[in-house]
Amino acid sequence: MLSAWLPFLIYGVFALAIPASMIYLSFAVATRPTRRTRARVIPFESGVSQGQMKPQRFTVSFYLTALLFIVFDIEIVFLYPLAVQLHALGWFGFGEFAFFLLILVVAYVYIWRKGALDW
Amino acid sequence: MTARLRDYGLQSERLLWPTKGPSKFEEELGVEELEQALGITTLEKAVRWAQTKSMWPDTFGLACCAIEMMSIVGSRYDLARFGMEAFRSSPRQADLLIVSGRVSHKMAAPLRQIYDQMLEPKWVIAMGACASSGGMFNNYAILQGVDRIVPVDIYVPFCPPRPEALMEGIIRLHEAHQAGVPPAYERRQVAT
Amino acid sequence: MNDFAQIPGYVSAKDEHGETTVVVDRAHVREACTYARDELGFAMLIDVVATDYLDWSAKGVSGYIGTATGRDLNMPMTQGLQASPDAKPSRFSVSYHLLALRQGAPRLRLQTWLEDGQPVDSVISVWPAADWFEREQYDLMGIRFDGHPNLARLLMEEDWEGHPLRKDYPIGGEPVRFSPEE
Amino acid sequence: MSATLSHVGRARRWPFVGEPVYEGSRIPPRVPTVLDVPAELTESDDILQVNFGPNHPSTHGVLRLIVDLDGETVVGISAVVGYLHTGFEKNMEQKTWWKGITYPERIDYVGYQNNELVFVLAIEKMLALEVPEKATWMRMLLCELNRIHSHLVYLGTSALELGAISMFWYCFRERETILDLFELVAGQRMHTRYFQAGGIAEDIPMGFYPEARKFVDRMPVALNDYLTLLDRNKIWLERTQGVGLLSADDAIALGQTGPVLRASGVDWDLRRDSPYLAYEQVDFRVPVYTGGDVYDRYRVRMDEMAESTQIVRQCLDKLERMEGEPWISDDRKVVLPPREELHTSMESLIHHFKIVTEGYRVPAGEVYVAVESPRGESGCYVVSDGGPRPWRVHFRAPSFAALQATATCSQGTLIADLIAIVGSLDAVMGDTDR
Repeated sequence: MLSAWLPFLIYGVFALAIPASMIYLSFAVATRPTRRTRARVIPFESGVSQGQMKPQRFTVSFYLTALLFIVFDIEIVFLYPLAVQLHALGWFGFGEFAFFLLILVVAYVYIWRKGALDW
Repeated sequence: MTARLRDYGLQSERLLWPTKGPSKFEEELGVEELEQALGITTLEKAVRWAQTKSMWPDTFGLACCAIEMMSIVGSRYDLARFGMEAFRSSPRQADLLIVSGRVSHKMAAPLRQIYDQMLEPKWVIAMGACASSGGMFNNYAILQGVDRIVPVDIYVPFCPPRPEALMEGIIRLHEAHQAGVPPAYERRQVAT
Repeated sequence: MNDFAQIPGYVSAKDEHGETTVVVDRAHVREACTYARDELGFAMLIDVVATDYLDWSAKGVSGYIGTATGRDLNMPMTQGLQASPDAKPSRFSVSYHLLALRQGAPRLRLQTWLEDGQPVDSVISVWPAADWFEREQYDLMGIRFDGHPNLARLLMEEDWEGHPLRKDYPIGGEPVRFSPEE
Repeated sequence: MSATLSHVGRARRWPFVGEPVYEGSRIPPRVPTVLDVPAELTESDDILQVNFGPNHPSTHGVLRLIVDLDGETVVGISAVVGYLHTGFEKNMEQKTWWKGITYPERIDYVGYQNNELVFVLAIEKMLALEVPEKATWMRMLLCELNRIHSHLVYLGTSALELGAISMFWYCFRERETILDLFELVAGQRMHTRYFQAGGIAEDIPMGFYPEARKFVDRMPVALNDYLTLLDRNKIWLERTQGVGLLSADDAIALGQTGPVLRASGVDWDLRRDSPYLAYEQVDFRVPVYTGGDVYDRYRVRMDEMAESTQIVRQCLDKLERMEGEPWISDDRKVVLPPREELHTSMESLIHHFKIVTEGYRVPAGEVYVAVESPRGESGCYVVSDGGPRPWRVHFRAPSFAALQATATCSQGTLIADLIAIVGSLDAVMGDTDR
């Protein structure tokens, strides 16, 4: 059982080690400022920032675009297992894949014609 | 035994001018202070090497020197050879502030705020006569030298400095940092 | 070229170095500019300049006897005799440089004379370009333009006192040290 | 977008104005340079105020735009300038005429030869000094090279902002050859201080003509490279066409001059309409487009670069036939006598002494001279009291007028288009703040 999972384990170790080392180094090697640290906290507004920006409401069109992105992006998750097992599934798998894409294209054309994409 | 800075690997003078004696800023520093700075671990040296080889400048173009600073990124002078072609626009990601041009009093506050927002270790190059000393504008509007508000590491003369002159300043800065010379704000115990 | 006498508030006109300068009374600046734009066809306001003539002819100036057509070569320079330039009507002069987009690019300079503190009508309604020109002259020279919707400092900082380009405003900067002693 | 390259012929329609870009005027009613947020938007507090501040990569230099954003569209804008105010005019009042010639170059530090030319022409106009022909032609050549140099810097940086990063390296390659020519002639790449009141400071060095010939042959090929890179690039066309509209009447009302005016359909170029130097003896065409948007300003500047190359070629032909002619006027009251003459003649020594210590004197009077700089009409208003120092010097900055059009051009545009508009107005901050 272990041998089946060994590559995954090695991959996981590396996936943990590299970010951890970066985080550690950025603390160990960093030189901390001692004085005048107020400037670090306030946002960078090309030099003329007065202080913390008051919380702003964002218009709904940002939210709409974000949702559309998610809808069309998550389908990749379904394509990974298909890609791995495509030789086993053969033409049946390809048919399923085509049908799945067809639905998405219909959805895409619908929102395109509805005008949700242009700002 | 007064060891020359040259013995610690500062080669720029030797390459360009073999017969030249120790440069001014070796005396200005004195050997004891450097001795103490150099007695450091190799990790520190490795970090210094890494910091030197990827010192990203901040696009702080003010006046005519900014046009010459732009031409350094061009293909003929090519700052990429020193790992510096990524001109960062936000001070959070910049290590080196090249003040290129004349600093007016209205621009002094933003300049100081940008310098404060840069993360350590940070360096300042006063490029051109106007940034170093107010240049030919000795009047009400211009700050007579940017070192009145930020500690400056390297002053580059001329108006505007040729790209080679600015690169000489940059090479000097790299060598000084590699040899262990601390940045200006530590050397002069000024507010960071 | 029609003469400029019909310009409302016309005071005098002079032709020097090939340029016509029409001096206009301070109170009629806006009518003069509207007339210049509509009747005389000066469609573009190129520039608004204020000049400070404080103690203009106080100290004599030894120099060429400048004639209207420029230097007179065979008239020797004044050997030490201080020739003081002709006196000016009052301290400040505001000149409006106008340009007509026509054949030969005719140009005109409408000039008004005013003392310190006297306002001038803003010509923003005639040419929108005057907005920043007038704000700059207010900021640097202290000329108040009535009717300007947003007359504030443009080039200097908001809390800057004094108007730098006036003759009584010191040049500022620092004395230059040529040797490290003092 | 109908393109007309109006010839220098006598038959001319004044001033040719194409079909208007939009009806009426889009200049903000209250203050021409400030776009106010419409009333109904101010209550709904999702207006985000953003500082395109002094240290921003896309504002060429230290311009600060306070932008009110509703989502991505720009609903309010007001420009704050003055971050590079250097007090040129105050400093020049303290300097003699001779020393003052080196200041104007630093005003518009991208089109520096034209600025220096405008101050020198003002001095010569007051002195009624005639300049030898060789100097006039050499000045024209250097100013045209400087126009190409300035348009290359415009093209490199504004294309860089819109994502065409490789344009920067292409344009700066040609720019380096121009700066080599300046260095060959005057010893320094920028701010050459090569013009003197009365002509040019030094004679033209030996190797200049072949080098300039090489550049003039190389430039059309380089221009072709830029066109193939940009002209059919869908992203570039999408980002620039129909963006930042400015109609002819608004451009004239806002005092626009130069490429911004010619892109809005007004056929006006000082080099042809009130010729100075020797522009009437040179054959060139003035590009006029009627689209009034960022794309047409780009096309005006591209055609101007081609025309300037032709002018440089004609200047070279003329100059090569003028070997050995005087390059500076011999009026000893203004121009320094040559060195060897000092050893022999007493008068030259006195003239030399007077000019060097006290500076030459300019007769009393006031003068306004205008020149077609790469950004538009760059003028110089000089008042002299007859003494060795100017009484008042004022420079009319084309970038100062160009920035007044930001409020008019950026109505209802997206924030990404704002970067293209500010780039297309090609405002140099030193010129704006003086």
